[in-house]
Amino acid sequence: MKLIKAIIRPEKLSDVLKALYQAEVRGLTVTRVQGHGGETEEVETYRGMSVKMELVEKIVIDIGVSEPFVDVTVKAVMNAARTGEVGDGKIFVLPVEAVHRIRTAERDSAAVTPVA
Amino acid sequence: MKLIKAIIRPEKLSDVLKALYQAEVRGLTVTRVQGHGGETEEVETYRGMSVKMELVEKIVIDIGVSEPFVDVTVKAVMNAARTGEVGDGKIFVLPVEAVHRIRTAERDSAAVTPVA
Amino acid sequence: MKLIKAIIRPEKLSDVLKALYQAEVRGLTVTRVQGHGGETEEVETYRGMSVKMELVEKIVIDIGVSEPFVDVTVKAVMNAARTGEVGDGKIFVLPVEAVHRIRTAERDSAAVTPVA
Amino acid sequence: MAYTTRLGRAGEGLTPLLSGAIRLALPGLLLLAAPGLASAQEAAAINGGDTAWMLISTALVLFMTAGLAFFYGGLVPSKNVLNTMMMSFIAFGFSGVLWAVIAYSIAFGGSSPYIGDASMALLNGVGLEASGTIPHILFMAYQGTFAIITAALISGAIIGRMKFGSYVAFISIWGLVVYAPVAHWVWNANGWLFGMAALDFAGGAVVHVNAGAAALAAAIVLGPRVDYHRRAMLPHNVPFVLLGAGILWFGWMGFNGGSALGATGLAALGVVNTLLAPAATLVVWSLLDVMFAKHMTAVGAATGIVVGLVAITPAAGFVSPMSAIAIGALATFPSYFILRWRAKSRLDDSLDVFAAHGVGGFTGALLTGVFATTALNPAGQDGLLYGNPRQVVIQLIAVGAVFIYSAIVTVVILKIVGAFGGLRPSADLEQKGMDVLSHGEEGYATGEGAILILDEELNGTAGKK
Amino acid sequence: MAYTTRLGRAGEGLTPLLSGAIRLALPGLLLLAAPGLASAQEAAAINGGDTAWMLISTALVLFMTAGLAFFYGGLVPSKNVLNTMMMSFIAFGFSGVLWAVIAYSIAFGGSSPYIGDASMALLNGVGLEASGTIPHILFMAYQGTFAIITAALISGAIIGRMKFGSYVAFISIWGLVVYAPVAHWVWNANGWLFGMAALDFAGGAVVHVNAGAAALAAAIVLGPRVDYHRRAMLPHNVPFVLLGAGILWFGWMGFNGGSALGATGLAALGVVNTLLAPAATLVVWSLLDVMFAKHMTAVGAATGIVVGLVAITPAAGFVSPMSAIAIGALATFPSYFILRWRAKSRLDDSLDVFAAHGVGGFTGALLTGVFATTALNPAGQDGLLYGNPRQVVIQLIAVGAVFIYSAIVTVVILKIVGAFGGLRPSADLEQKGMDVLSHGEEGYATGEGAILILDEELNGTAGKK
Amino acid sequence: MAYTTRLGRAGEGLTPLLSGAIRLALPGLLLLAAPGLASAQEAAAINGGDTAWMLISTALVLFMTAGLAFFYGGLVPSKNVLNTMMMSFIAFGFSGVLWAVIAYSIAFGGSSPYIGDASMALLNGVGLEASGTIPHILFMAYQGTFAIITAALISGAIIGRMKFGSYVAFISIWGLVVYAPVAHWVWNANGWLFGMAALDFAGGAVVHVNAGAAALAAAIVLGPRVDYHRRAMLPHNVPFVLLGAGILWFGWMGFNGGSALGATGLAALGVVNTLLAPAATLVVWSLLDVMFAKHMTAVGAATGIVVGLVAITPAAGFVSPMSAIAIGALATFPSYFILRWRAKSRLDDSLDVFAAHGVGGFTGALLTGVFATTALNPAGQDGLLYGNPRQVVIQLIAVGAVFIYSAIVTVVILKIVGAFGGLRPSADLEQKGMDVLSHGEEGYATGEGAILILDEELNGTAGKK
Ligand SMILES: Nc1ncnc2c1ncn2[C@@H]1O[C@H](COP(=O)(O)OP(=O)(O)O)[C@@H](O)[C@H]1O
Ligand SMILES: Nc1ncnc2c1ncn2[C@@H]1O[C@H](COP(=O)(O)OP(=O)(O)O)[C@@H](O)[C@H]1O
Ligand SMILES: Nc1ncnc2c1ncn2[C@@H]1O[C@H](COP(=O)(O)OP(=O)(O)O)[C@@H](O)[C@H]1O
Repeated sequence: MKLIKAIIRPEKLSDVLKALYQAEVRGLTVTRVQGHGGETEEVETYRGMSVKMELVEKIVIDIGVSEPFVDVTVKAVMNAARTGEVGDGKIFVLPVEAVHRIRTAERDSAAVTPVA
Repeated sequence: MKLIKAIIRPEKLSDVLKALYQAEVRGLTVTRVQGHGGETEEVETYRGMSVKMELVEKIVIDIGVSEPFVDVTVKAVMNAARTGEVGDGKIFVLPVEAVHRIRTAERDSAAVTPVA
Repeated sequence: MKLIKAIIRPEKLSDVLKALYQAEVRGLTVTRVQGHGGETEEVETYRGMSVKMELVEKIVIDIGVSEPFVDVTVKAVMNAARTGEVGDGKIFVLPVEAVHRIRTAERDSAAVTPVA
Repeated sequence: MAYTTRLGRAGEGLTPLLSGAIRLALPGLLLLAAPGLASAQEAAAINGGDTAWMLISTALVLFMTAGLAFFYGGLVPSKNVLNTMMMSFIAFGFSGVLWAVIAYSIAFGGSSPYIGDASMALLNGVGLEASGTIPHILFMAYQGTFAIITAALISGAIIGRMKFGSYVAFISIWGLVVYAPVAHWVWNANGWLFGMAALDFAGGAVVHVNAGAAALAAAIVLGPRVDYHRRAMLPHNVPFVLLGAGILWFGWMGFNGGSALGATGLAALGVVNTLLAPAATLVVWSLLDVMFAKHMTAVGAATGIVVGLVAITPAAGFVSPMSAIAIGALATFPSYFILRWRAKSRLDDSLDVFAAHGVGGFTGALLTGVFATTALNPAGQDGLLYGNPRQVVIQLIAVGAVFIYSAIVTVVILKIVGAFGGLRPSADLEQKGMDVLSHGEEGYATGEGAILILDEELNGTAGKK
Repeated sequence: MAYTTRLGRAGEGLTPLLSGAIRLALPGLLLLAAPGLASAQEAAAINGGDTAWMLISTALVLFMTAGLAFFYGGLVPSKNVLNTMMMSFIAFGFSGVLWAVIAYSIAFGGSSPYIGDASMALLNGVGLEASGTIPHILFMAYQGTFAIITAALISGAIIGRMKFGSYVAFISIWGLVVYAPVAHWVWNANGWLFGMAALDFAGGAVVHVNAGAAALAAAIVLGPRVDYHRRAMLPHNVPFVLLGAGILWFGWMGFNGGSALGATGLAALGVVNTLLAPAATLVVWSLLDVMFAKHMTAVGAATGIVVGLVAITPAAGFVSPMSAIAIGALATFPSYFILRWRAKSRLDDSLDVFAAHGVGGFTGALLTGVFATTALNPAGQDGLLYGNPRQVVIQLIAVGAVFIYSAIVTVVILKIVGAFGGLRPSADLEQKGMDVLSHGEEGYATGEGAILILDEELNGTAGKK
Repeated sequence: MAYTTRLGRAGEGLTPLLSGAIRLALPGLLLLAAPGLASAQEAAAINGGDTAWMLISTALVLFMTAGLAFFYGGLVPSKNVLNTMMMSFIAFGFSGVLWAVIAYSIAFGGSSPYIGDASMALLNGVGLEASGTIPHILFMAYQGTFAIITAALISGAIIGRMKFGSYVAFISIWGLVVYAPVAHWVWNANGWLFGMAALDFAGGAVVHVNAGAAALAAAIVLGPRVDYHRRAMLPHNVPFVLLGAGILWFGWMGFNGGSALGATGLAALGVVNTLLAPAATLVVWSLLDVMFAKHMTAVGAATGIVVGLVAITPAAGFVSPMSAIAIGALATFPSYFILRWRAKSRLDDSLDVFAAHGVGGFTGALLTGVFATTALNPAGQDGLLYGNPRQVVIQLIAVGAVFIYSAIVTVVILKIVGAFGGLRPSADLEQKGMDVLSHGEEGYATGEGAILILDEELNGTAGKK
């Protein structure tokens, strides 16, 4: 089992979700975050006080998958989330020791296979 | 050391927190997220435009524990968070290489043992 | 590759960011979370109803780094985030199997090296 | 009583003397059309200054219901914000239309002491002719804005746990069988409480005790929310609560000041008292908060302002400004402590409509019987402090009668509505929040993961649901 | 027509008879300065009650544009909230100043049937003298608040995708070459539509059909937003939408009631109808929502209220309260279904200005020709139901002419402005959101990772940008 | 000056001539009770139109303080939103009650040129009798709403870093020893600045320069917030800032228009100027923003509107509408650039009360001395442009005196209050945010991890704290 952690642009979320459904990935968790990387920073001005915004809105998608699914999932995200501009984001693949489905107490791959 | 990542229903948070305290788990971090899985999707309508909400409000609880605590913690969450309906969520157990307590620079199990 | 997950006080964010830049860490992702630990809990009262707030605002910083960077990064965060009061937070170091840069499809250490 | 004799003694200089106890009699009298009176009426022409003030007062009281939506909406969790606000906004529609169609006639028509008639149904005979010194339709509309907000006030007791359709049916019926008759009792020249010379300048009994009693009854009939006392219900947006309090205070100037039915010294008295009484309540409430909650709370400040406004409502045109300060200060205590007790009780009057409006209106009505003076308003009565202890008893009878009638009939209406459509949604739906489930909307949508769908799909999904 | 003869028959008792069709003629007439009229004017002294009502009405209509900013601002995603609200607020500045400088004179000056002149430019000759029964400058300011909100209304069609500088240029020009002439046609005694006795009490044609036509044209010229129909645009703050609706309803009392230009029975009629018509629309809209959206929606309630307000605007001073309820109810249908169709169409009139204001104003204007009666307003006209079918045709001509002129000239202005500054930002900037890019601000900044910078740095960074 | 002679020449037709410089003298005169005057007073009956306008004006100015709470509350981080808003709301209570108890008498009682007396303490002798053409209590209440907002204005300078109890003590004392005497100087017939014929129609000096000076002094005494210039303070809710600006503009119509104390041509002039001046400021401010901030900012628009409103306040009843546009435009520059400088300075006047109100009021007062004309207001004075350069000097003396007195006494009060309760909370508490710590609430609670507790527990926990 692996946990795939993809950091993407908010405006790309719908495309990535679509791509993941096509890749048969049915379960995932989305978190709104802010990122810092190579992007040029926005400058905002409030009543003569100027601030540089070092953090940019991003979205993290966490996907728990069994080994066979890792590559397809990564590819799906990679293609759907790419714009070619700095700021597209990263994908981290983390090892997982166990997964439990709370509803059924099923474990591991059983816990992440589609319900239907 | 392990990092337990539990995805649960928001309305179950208080029950889970209670269960964790009883299981002597004192430290944890909570994140508001949105999930997609097997749940049927809500439909909302705004001025004649209908949208399907593919993401449902969920809560992630991150708990760093030393090996002996893993099972009790997982069990505690599992029982407290279950409703039996699709959407109860998942628990991921991730390996951890090191934990540091910022305040004291203590490491690993020392870093997560209750303060009191 | 490692993923460093630092839980800190919100008011310490700017200091930690500064410290990280000095440590040449260019990429990171920030998440607003709520934590529970050893801190004394605030009591709030709304129309005669008193509630104990068991969760405190915290910030999680996720930083993907290649091995050589782990220690400097941990140290940088540790020093910048410390106040000495209960509630300073934790740093988790997680193993990472792969990192991909979405824009370029570069992998692993190449994926996290500064753009510039 | 006072009024007729007064008219007997020539209808002259009526406006400056108009009082809560008599003013609303005029349209009723119009219908009686006792020739002597009728002519006295024709004599009274429409006055520009009075009309200007009543035009804006009508707008102000209308605005109050929007303010109430924010006062209530800010106090609930975000999952219920739209449901809560809609409970106020929908009253604009149903209560507003029904008022013109029939309720106004039930309230101000007829000559029975207990209920009006259908003589002015569909605004029959309600035109531009003078009622007092303003056009009759304007009087009708001004009264309509009272009917709207009174219905909306009740919702605070049952927010987050009532089927919306049943709620709409409930307030629609309630406006006809509770609000209108009670208004008739107190404000129509033939009303039995009016006949007793009960003083209710702007609706302490008709609006606040009435809504408070209905709220108490509704909270009991519906029972507490599923997670009551298991999970804290926190205000999701306290600035909205303060916005609501601000709009309410602003609008209340038209509520109390406009009840003079003209731009008179009496209106000035009403406005001044409506400024000072809540100010005094705010001071005392804040100090009590420091003692009992260890802080001056913002929710407490907003609540205190509303309690002060409620308390001065029946008194506004009968007492002196310094008495208003006294009333505002004294009225703080019962509401403050009953509200604290309620929070720990089994009674889920979720937004404390009973403690704020029922108790506040009750206290205000009694204190009106204590501080009222004919020196300021000859058409009113003297109170206890001015040598007329009997007035306190009269006030007690008035609020007591309104309270009992409102509570009982509210229970009956809810039972009947419940028998048809049911009152509460299923427990799990209630926990998920009413906005998505009974309005199909979120208060604060982010749009993440929202997929546009075509109608055919929609029906498909909806079926699945 | 009616009016002049009336004046011929002595200028007495003018106010109570003032009607939408004639009222705005006064300043125009002042300038004609036909001796007979002039003296009639001097005769008419300033009236305190009328002035009081027009003072507050001016403030109320001013407040409406702030309400509109919330009505619109709540309906857009948070990334565009400031841009959307600024499109209303900036109109206060540019449209407001231009009104005093020249637009008022274009609208109410001169004797041509098609356009005013520069005789009152820079408020030349606009002073404290009476215009009807109120000071002339007050009349000017009251009309100015209409010009401001009409310009702001258009923005709903193009929010989130127009360069702000071009928008400011557009509404500034639009106010001079579209709004002012159209107001002249309808409200100046010499205007050609006025001469036809077209009825438009408070601006159904001048304000709403006019803005609706401009909105439709602007939506087409700019084209849909980049992700239209690919990504759902959800309201980020529905309570703001309700706040906007509440403020608009409140302010509309001055918009319709103030159009009587005095604290008269006519003003009362306007206020009462402005209370009842939207109430009826709200009821019908909610029921349609239950049928078609399966729920009574909060956004729907707010929209219904606005549609009802728009529909009663041209009729407010000409129809009875029960007719107002009928108009409010009937006007629901075309707007409701056109709005539903629009959501699925290629037309990105983002906030449905056309469906709400264009269609609502059109329906209201026609129904005015159906329900109008001289029994309530002798200076008005009888409508179809009162034996004058011709009035419907007149109404149709009036709204048709306004619609066509406004749409065509709007296209021309946008083409010209576009030729200079361009109309749309680049697609990727549009997707990121207009607030940061065209205002350098966020609506709800958290301050995380915000670093203060000194000016030199700023210029550096800005260069990089 | 002008006025007394005028009364000498028969008290008739007073209202239309009432001016900022003389109007507030009336109650004062009442007390002098010089028989001639007294009778002149009795003669002046209460006027319905005037009373209607003053009733609503009182409500409008009351509403402004709620608007201010949003204008300020939106500009601060969410951790301080309630503390900031409460600093305005609490003024309703303490400043409001104290006004009736004694401050009104200090401001408008007595015959000394420097301070009033206790003759009207507890509203002794303040009843329904006419003051000018409105009831005396209404005049008292109207003035009270000014006292409330002036106190609340100061809070913008020290938000997020002052102990709430000390703040309450401060504004309570300040209202008695600073606001009331200054009002006496300028608006009481015996006031020394009044005697100099200094022009201050609606409070440029009494309200804005006064609050601006106190704000500057308070910001210096308290010192900057702990992380000033280390961490950016961003507005957490800019729509709230725009809401506040909208409510303020709306209410300001009563603030400036109501200062005519009647529904007169003078009131119309006040309202028209209050519409046009801020419009002009908004235009110029936006253009400066484009030049210096590269964008038209929403916070800038809101700020510009307020600055324009402040600048026209002293002039509203003395200058022509075109002069108002000039004043609005000219007043933009000093405030804009001082505000920009302030942001980079060591002065943590957090919400720029000094730049907006102090400087804006100062500029407006001087320009009043330039543009004032007796052609529009015979009871006023001619300004520089009308051949009376002396008036500029008088204006300078007036604002200078007010500024110095207010600043010095503010420092003294703060030192005394500080000696008792201390002024600032501990640094770490300040950083955590004032809402939880000094009000025990959050502005936007989510309820996650909130555990209900019984009282015994509470005391336990509180003990631990
Ligand atoms: N080392 C890292 N650890 C965690 N998150 C990162 C890291 N580097 C980048 N990110 C996330 O990826 C986002 C995009 O990275 P950035 O370097 O700006 O663009 P790109 O990935 O195209 O080079 C950042 O905003 C941040 O959220
Ligand atoms: N493979 C996965 N990876 C990450 N999160 C998941 C995954 N599958 C489900 N989740 C999370 O768990 C929640 C519940 O899952 P769901 O499949 O709907 O119900 P159940 O777990 O009862 O089958 C989802 O909303 C999502 O947040
Ligand atoms: N075992 C844990 N797992 C995950 N997060 C933790 C854990 N323990 C503490 N935290 C996080 O660290 C924060 C500070 O921890 P706390 O014990 O209060 O202070 P300290 O780390 O100084 O002892 C908590 O608010 C929580 O967010």
